[in-house]
This record gives sequence, structure tokens and C-alpha cells, in this order.
Amino acid sequence: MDLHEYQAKELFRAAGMAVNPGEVADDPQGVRALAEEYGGRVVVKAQVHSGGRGKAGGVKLATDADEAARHAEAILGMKIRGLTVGHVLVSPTEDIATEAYAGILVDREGQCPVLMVSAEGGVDIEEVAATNPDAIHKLQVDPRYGLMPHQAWGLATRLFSDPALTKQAARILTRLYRAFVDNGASMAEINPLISTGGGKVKAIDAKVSIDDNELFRRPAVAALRDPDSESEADAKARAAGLSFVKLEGNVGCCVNGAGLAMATMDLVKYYGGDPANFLDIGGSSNPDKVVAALEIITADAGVKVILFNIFGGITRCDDVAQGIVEAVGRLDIAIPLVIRLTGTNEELAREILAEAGLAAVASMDEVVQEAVRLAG
Amino acid sequence: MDLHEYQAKELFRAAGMAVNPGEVADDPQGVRALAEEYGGRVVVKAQVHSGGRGKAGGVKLATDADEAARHAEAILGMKIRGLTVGHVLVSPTEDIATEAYAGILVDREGQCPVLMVSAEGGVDIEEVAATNPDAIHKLQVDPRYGLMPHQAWGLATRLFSDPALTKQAARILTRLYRAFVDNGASMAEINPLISTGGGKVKAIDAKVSIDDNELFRRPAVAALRDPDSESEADAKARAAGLSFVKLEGNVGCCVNGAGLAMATMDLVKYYGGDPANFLDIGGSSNPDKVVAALEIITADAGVKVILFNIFGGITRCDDVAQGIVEAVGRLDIAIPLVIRLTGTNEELAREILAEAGLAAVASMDEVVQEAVRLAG
Amino acid sequence: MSIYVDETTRVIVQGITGRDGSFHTRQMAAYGTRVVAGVTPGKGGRSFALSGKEEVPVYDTVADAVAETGANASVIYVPPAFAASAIMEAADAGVGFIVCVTEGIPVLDMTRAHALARDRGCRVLGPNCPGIICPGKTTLGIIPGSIVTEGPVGLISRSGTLTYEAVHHLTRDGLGQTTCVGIGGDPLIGTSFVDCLAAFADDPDTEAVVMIGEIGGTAEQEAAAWVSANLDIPVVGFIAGRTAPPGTRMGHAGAIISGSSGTAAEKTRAFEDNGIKVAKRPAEIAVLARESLGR
Amino acid sequence: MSIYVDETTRVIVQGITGRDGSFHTRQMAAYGTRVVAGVTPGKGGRSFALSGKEEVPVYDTVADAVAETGANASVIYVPPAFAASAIMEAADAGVGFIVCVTEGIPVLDMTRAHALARDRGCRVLGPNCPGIICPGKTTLGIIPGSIVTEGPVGLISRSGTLTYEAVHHLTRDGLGQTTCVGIGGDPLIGTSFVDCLAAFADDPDTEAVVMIGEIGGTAEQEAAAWVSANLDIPVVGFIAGRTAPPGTRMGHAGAIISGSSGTAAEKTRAFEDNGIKVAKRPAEIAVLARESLGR
Repeated sequence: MDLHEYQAKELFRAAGMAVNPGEVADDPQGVRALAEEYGGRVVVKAQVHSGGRGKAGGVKLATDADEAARHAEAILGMKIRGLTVGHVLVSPTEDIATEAYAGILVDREGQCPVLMVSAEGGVDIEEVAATNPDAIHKLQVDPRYGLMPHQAWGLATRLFSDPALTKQAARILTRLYRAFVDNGASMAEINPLISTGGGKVKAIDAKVSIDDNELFRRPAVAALRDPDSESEADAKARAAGLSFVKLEGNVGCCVNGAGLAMATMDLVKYYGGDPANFLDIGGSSNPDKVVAALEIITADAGVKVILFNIFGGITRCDDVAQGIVEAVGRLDIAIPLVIRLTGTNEELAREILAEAGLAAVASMDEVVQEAVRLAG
Repeated sequence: MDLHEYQAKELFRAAGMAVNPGEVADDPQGVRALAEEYGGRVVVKAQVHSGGRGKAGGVKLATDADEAARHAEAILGMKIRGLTVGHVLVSPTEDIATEAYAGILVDREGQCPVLMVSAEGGVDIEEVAATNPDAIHKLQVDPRYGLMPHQAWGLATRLFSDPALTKQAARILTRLYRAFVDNGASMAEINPLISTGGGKVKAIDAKVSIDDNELFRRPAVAALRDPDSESEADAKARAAGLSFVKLEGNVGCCVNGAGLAMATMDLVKYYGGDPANFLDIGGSSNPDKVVAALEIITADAGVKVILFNIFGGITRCDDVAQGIVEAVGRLDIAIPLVIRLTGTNEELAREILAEAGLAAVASMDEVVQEAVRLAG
Repeated sequence: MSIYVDETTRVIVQGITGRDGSFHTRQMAAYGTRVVAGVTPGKGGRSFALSGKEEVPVYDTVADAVAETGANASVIYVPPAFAASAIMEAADAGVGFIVCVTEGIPVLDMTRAHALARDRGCRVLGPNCPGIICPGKTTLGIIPGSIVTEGPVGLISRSGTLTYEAVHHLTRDGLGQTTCVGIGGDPLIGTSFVDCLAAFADDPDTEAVVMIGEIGGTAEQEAAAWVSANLDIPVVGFIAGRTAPPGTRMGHAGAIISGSSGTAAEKTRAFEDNGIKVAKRPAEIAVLARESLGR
Repeated sequence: MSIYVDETTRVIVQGITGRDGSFHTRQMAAYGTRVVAGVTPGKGGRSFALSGKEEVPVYDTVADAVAETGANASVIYVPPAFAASAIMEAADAGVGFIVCVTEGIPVLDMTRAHALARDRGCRVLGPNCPGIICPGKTTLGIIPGSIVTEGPVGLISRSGTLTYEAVHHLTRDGLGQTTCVGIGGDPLIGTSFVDCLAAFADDPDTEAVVMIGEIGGTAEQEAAAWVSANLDIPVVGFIAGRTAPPGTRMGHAGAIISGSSGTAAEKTRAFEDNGIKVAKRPAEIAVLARESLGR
């Protein structure tokens, strides 16, 4: 789950980090009031879950409150990579002397958090990684010890040579790591981490993603979810416990297992079709899940056919068949359904489908070819 | 630093542990009021830093508020192992079904905290350890992982077979470990950890010692020190940064280094004398420390002679000599002083002492024999 | 021969009394797995019926189960909130091989669990994996016994049902398996492609290997390099997620293309550059495997 | 020969710019110790004068110091609040031998620092120790060079000044030392009596060992058993604290009799039962050592 910049900054402040001030508003009047409070010179930043806000015109500098309100007018309601801007963050401008980068991810290979810093901040860090990898200093943090003081200090010395700044940076890195762990984050980033002309080090942008698997035990963090930033289909899939990703094609896919679901999409493409979605109904065999899956898929007017590809293992085929029959009964499905079921309790499943007047094929190639054909 | 039972219970409650209620009072009226509040049947417990309070008559059961007040009258002001009781803890009685033990220490060999539990609680645990060691289950806690849930659960299964009780005990052990670490304790103990007839598990006694070396960074814990529980000499030694232990003899000892200080006491005894104290002036060479040391030693009317045994290493002999000269000048010392100084800057030290009319010998045997002779 | 486990492996089940745990324990026992005990905290002292005839004791802790039964492997079917702790309990009790089926374990929990497993020198398979099956010998996890058969192919996969799909084709085409291993769809897994490849390399019965990868991470690239440097039996590959958009998690927590890294194209190229034939459709995996074995 | 360190050991000093650190660094350099750098966070880039003629660079981190100078040992003189962290920094930077002089480090900090040192395979001497001196070669810590001399005795002690006292007598009686090691007065120390005994056992120049123990813990008892089982050179012992009351900490954090365990009587008995002669006075240590060497 991605957090908005203003939410990420709140977490950082709560962890004791130096962060520049700022408040959100959702109309130009509110922005004007905030700009006046901050003395006129402010930055107005679109709060959407997307990188490249600056390039898209979603970040504007204002020299007085009127200009800030005009910027807000332009930014609020604009679309950035398909997302509508509903809120802006208003912050006083800072006297920036240097811009650095600091971020934490989980490293697959090291199986631990990895803290990355670069004295070249304020730009696309992936670009720095590609063009000048030596400018990025990485540190694998042993989860048994956490980030040790000397490690934070050592990284901070890569960012600043003035000990007064190094000390502040080490403190921020230590707290960034704390915030990362204590909030169950999968990513936490400060870009840029600035030093001011007055010798202060602080975060003026913040990006945090929370590991979805942590949300069950962190209600305060889970409450930060912005319902407006999620499509109706995504919200419904999440509520039903389905993995769902909307795509642009017309073959609706309903598969058990993420790997098989990806392979099914790939095979639709291979046979000349276009998948409308990724959808994994998971290892459970709850008929309600199938109903929810069908509702999500059929809500997309572009979908011309629904393809079921089920290989029963932990999911029993008879349960899925039962779910399909129930769902078809409950819903008014106007498009064709093609079904492939194999594995645990396959025979039972075929009987259940047959009773309801539905047929199933046994091969994946077959069912995909049929679906592509029906989608035209 | 030892905490009182009521202080330890507060820490335990703050850590989320189930602890029986209780409040302290320092007069019989207060005890009566508390006993009334708790419905009459209460336990009145002396709050002193000593084991064996029960055997000494410092723990009494009352069936009504009048009896509680009478017990308080008897207990307040009594002496337990030389300590005067200034406060009592009043708690409602509990319906005790079983009594277990749980405690944490730091294990020298394993270099980690060790959690110990026994289903045989409510008694002297050292006795259980001596007579029935198999009844005590020990677990070394790896500081890199902390107490893991399965470990707390595993120990809890050694205390209770009813899962409802085991679950509560595991929770208490987890929080006991947290309280131990978060307060910088060197020892934390619950004895007894009871189960009630109603199926509740809770701590009804609590013992905590804090590692003195932790106090500098835990002001809230340091504030729990009871000034009344410490002798004037101990308080003064602590303020001056001296290691001091009062003993019963008449040869005052002032030594640099704990090992040498112990060996000096041993040698006094060897030559037929009796040391009045252990005193290590430490590795610093601050003359104020020497002054403080002399003040502490001479405040004991039983001391007949003061013995200095200094081997200069990190402590320079000239600094100590300077301190002795200053201290002798500032104080009115009526008893003889015998001095042994050797090591770093020994020559300089002798000159300083000579100027002040003091002499020093070079051997430890010599100085101790002389001190024992002078102490008569 | 099989890798990691065989018919002598003494297996305990953590979460044996749960819905999934009890179902799959009976499936495993029916297949022939030597299930010796179950563990469910708070239910120690009961017994669990493997079938109408056989039952095994349930213990409160893995340590007790190991002490009483001499178990040397564990399969974990406990909810995500407790699964990392269950792995740590098994590792701490000296269980040498741990299969964790559970999906949805917090990644930071797994950093600690994997660290402890390394410290204790035990191998974790998964989490978020279907387990391991040695046809005709034993199965630990949820791979349906009905789709496998004994034979010369070793199979390694990040996926569950896609593995079944591939095995299904192999079996139907007469290519049995020495062992099928589902290494799991999470970003942090205990046993990698390379680990399994090295184990298959030491198994004289394995004559070819099938590797089923997917988008996200670089495990397939590392495996390809390892194959090229170390393995002299043929390897057939498949990569799922060619149509996945970048930056979006495709179900598996580990299946996400970060920037331009972890794409199916990149992985396919790494396979091909290192002499691994890549199937375009799941059904083609068996075809290429048969060809590579000259059958 | 000497144990653990010698004249080739390349030493850095953590806390070199502090009062104690600067004083003892110059003392060490004057004795001949190869001090190659200092570390003080925030003072990197400066230099530190070892003498009127020589100076060494000061670095911000141990990692930088090691990378630039190839140091393989460190001596730590930093305040107790930061000392455990300093040990961890040195261990993490690959320093193989770490002497920590600092007294008063929180014990729980040390549980983590010792764990990391073990993980990194490095040896910690102390904390709360005077260090190690190899007469005529090198000294790391605060043991005054003036009291030692080269010779056949190895010395191990939990104490600081009591060690000086013992060495003083040995030297005066013509018994020089191969190495004198102060293992420290804290309850959790990185190098034990047994570790040092094993090192002395491998040193052909060490013909006798002096062990100076004190009340608290069981390290002396374990050492006595080890001596009896493994060592064929004579050992002379001394135990401080015969007059210490139980339950009271005698200065050293580790010097406390718990219940009836850790008493001087118990330790003396363990020494004597294992063939270790025990001196009754510090001055007698040298007498017994001379006798045991037949001089």
C-alpha cells in the first residue's frame, strides 16, 4: 500500500525525523490560507500515488498566496498518469544548499533491509544507479542487530563532510530505519534529503510503501489508505481477498494461483488475444470469492468472454465448480464462459458443472484458444 | 540499584503484565484506608531491599481494616536485616490455586539473558535450585532475536498444562523479558507467579534490580532510587563515583582498582587486622575523589588508621599524592595515615608527599603490616 | 534418488488441527509420507487421525514433538500472523528441513526467520510454496500426488498451480520426475533455484531439469549462470509474466518488475544465453524436455 | 613468543582524541606499539601526534581506518555510553583483536556486542580490562611498560592494578613475562582464562602461567579443570576477595558472590584440587612461580 507524501512525512515526524513543515488542502482557498500562514513563498505539490509529479506539472513554486491559490486551481483535478489529484500539500520553501538521497528497500538476495544513500539526490535515483552506480552507497542491515550506530554514521559520512551535518544525517538515517521497521514498510525514501544554508539537514520529500501483509496488525497504518486512490474494482478485489490487476484487453481471466494466472495471460497473448486482467482467486475454495471475481470481471464493459483456468491442488475443483454455478445463478452474465478444470476432485466438478448445464475442457491451450476465438 | 516491590510492580504493569493491585502507605491510617478500599482482607508487606521479609515478620495477612492497621503499626519502623521499614504495600488477598516462579538474570557463560521458570514457586528459589534442580527450566535468550514467541510458550507449558493458563503465562513471560530489557535490568523476578481459582495468572510479588551502568540513559528509572534505603556513606560514595562497601573492621582502606582493593582487605585480614571498608578510587586522578574518600572513611568513628595502597597505571601517582595532600589540608584528620604509592610518576609523587611532610612506603606487605599495627 | 527428502523422512505438521493442515496431512499420509506427529499450541496431548486406522500424537511445541518422535522435517500450515514464528520454532528445535506453505507472511518477519534458519543450519523451503514431492516416496506440502510419476526429470518452480500444469504435461508425455520442488512466490525464500540445481546435480537419477520462473528479482538469471558453469545435464525453462505491466505486483509478493529489472524478456534471454531452452507455452515444456533427453 | 599480539600488530585507537585515549596512545607508541591510526567520529582528516616526531591520521570510522592502514587490532578508550557500539564498529570492520579498556558499559549492550564479535569471528579482550602487554614488543591498553620484562611467565588476570602488583613482584624476582593479559572485571568478557591458557599452551616460550582470579562467577573453576586436563606447565594462582561479604558487588561489576556461589574459598579449592598452587599474599605469587620453575 502506497502512502501519500503528506502521510509519509507524518510517519517520519512521529519517528523524530527532521521534516519540513506542510499541510494538505483540497481547494484553492485552503491553499491560499496555508500559503499566508507560511509567509507566501510556498511549494504546492499534488498528492497522488505516482512518481514524476514535477514533470507532469503537479509541483509548483509560488512567491505569494495568490499565486499559490492559482497553482492549486491548476493542479487540483488534473490527471497524473491516470490519477486525479484531490489534495495538494503546501509547504514553505527551503533554502536548499545540497540535495542528497536516502532510501530503504528489502533486498531479496541478502534477505534483509538495504539502506541506500547518495550525495546526488533530488533526481531520479534509478538514473543515478544506471549512469553512476558508484555514487550510491548501499548497506545491508542485519535484522538481528538492526541499524547499528556506526553504520548510520558511516553512511552519513558519505553524504556530508561537515561533522555537524553528518551527525544530523546519521540521526535521520537511524530514525528512517526505525520508521521503516516500526510501520512494516516495504520501501521508505527521502528524496531529496537537503542541507540548508543555515546548516540544517531535513527531509523535504517522503515516499513510503507499506507491506500489505503487515496491515492486519497495524490498524493505524491501514487507516491511511486513501479510498479515492483505488478503483472500485481494486477495492472490491481487496475486500474479497483476490489478487487483481486491470489490463486493457477483452479476455477476462479467472485463475487459481499467481503463476498459472500469469501463464494464462501470456497464453492468451500467444494465441493472439488480449487479457483484460490478472486475477488469482487464491488457494481458498470459498464460492463467494468466485462470485466476487465474476462481478469484478463482468463490471468491465470491454470484457467479451470469461476464461476460467483452475488446476486443483489446495483449491478443490468441486468447490470452484460450485462457486461458478452459484455465481452464474446469482448474476446475470451476458457473455460466454469457458472453463477448464483439472486436478483434485476434477470428476466431481465436472458433474456439478454438467448439472448446471456448463461444460469444461481439460487443457489450458484448448480453453485459451476457445476464449480468444469467442472474444473475436 | 534495587527497586522496591511496589516500584517493580509498577514497571511490570507498565509493560502490560497482569499484576495484583496494591498501593503503598507510610502510616497505619493510610493502611486502614487502603484496606477498607480493598474490602478488608489484605496483605501488608514491608517495602525494604531485603529478602526474607516474611520470615522476619514483615509480611502479614489481615482479615479486616483494623487488623491491617495493627499490622502496619508493627511493621512500620521495624528493622529487617538492618534496614528500617518506612513504607508498606497493601494489596487485596488473592485466591491462590498454584504458585510458580519466573525470573531473568544475565548469564555470564552464555553472555545473554537467561529466563528461568519453575512450577515450584512461592519459596526460596535458590533452595529449589540446590535440592531439585530439575524443577527449574532455564532458557538462554539470544540477544539478537530476543525472546521468541515459541520460547515463551515452551516455558509456559512447563508451568501450566491448562492451555488457558499457559497462554496467560506466555504473555507474562514475554512482557517480563520486555520489561527486563527496556528498563536496563540486571535481574527481574516474579515469585510467586500465581494462578487463581478463577483461572487467572498474575504476579503477586516482584523484584527488580537495575544495572547501575544503565541509569545514565534512563532518568525515569534512576528517579526510583529511594534515598532512605541508602546510608549516607553509600550516597556520598556514589555521588563521588567511588566504589565503596562498608565493613565492620577498623582499618580504613583507600585503594585504586577493585582487585587490588580486595587483595588489600584480604592482606589486612592475613596480618591479623580487620578492614573497615572496601574502597576503590578508580582510574581517575581527580583530587576531589581522594577528598571524598577520606571524608567517607573518617566519618566512621570505628576507623583507627587509614591505609592508602596505590599502584599507578591509568591513575598517576602524582595526582593521587596531590589529592592526599589537598585532602589532608582540607580535612581535620585525627588518625594516622599510612601510604603506599608505586608505578607511574612514583618519584614525583614521593616528592609531593615529602613536601607536605608525609612519607610513603613502596611495598604492599609493609604498608598493611604498619596499618594493622597502628590499628592496635 | 530424490533431493532433500525421501521415504525415510520423519515429518511433523505445524498447524495439523487447522482446516488446511488437517486436509493436507491426510493427503500426505495417504500418499505415503511418514507423518510422525503434529504440533498445535494448546492442543498437546490429543491425537490426530491420519486415516481410519492410523493416528499420530499432537504436541504443544515442536521441541516436544522432535524429542518424542525424532522428526527431521516439518510442514507448516499456520496463518500468516504466526507462520514466521512457526519457522523459527522449528529451526530452533533442530528440524533440518522446513516447508512453509503459508502465503502472506510479512516480509520483515521473514528476514528474521531466514536469519535464524541460517544460524541453525537448517533449510527452509518457501514460504508461499506448494512444497516438495518425490514421486512414489513422499510429499511435503500440497502438490497433488495424482499428477506426478517416477522418472528422470527434476523440476523447480516459483509457482504452485503452474507447477502442476507443467508436471501434468510431463507425466502425460511419459516423463516422470525424481523430485518436484516449489520454491515459493515470495521475494524472500529459503531455497533458491541454485540450491535445487546443486542438489539435482548430485542426484544420479536426475537426467534433466525443468525450471519454471516468473517476473521479479534475479534468481533466474543467477540460476542460468550457475547452470552454464556447473551443470552438464539439459535444462528446460519457462518464464511466466511476459504480459505483466511493470511496477505492479502480479499476485505473488515476489512477482513484480522493478523499473526495467526482473522482466520476463531479461530472464528468457539469460536462460537462452546460457544454453537453456525456453518453452513458449506450458505444454511446450514437456516437448522440450523430451527432446533434450533424446526421447 | 607472545600470545594474540606482537610487534607486527597494527593498532588503531578508538577515542584517540579523548583525555585517556591520547595519554595512553602516546604511552603505547613510546613503548613501541605500532599505532597506525586513530578513530574519532567527527574528527576525521586531522592527525594525532604520537610524539614530537611522529603522527598518525585520525579517521571518522574504523572501516576507513582499516581500509587505509591495514590495521588488525584496536584499543578502545571511549565513554561507556558509546563503548559497546565502538566494539561493534571494530568487529564489523573486520578488526581481529579488540581491546576494550572502558569500565561501566551496560551489560545488555555487551550481550549484543559480544554476539556480533562472535558472528564476525573476532576476539574481544575485556571490557573493563587493562589490556595486554608483550614485554619488549607491544602493549595494547594501559598496563605500564615500566613494570614488565621479558621472560618465561604468562600472566592472566581479571584485575588491573592487582596485575601490576603481581607483575611487579615477578619482574623484581627475575621472572620476566611472555605476555600479561588483563581479561577484565566485568561479568561478560570476550576472552576467558581458558582462552588465554589455550593460547599460552601453544606458546613454546611460556614455561609457567600465573592466574589471578577474584570472587564472582565460575571462570576460575572452569580454568582449573582445563589446566588439569590440558596443560603440562606449572600454574600458580591467586584469588582476591577472601574477605568480601556475599551479595555485595566489590567494585568490579563481575565481583559479586551470588548466594554461596563464586566465593574465594570455592575458587581456591578448585585451583588446589587441580594442582594449581595458590598464593596467600600477592607477594607470594612470585615465590611460588619461582619454585614451580625450579629457580
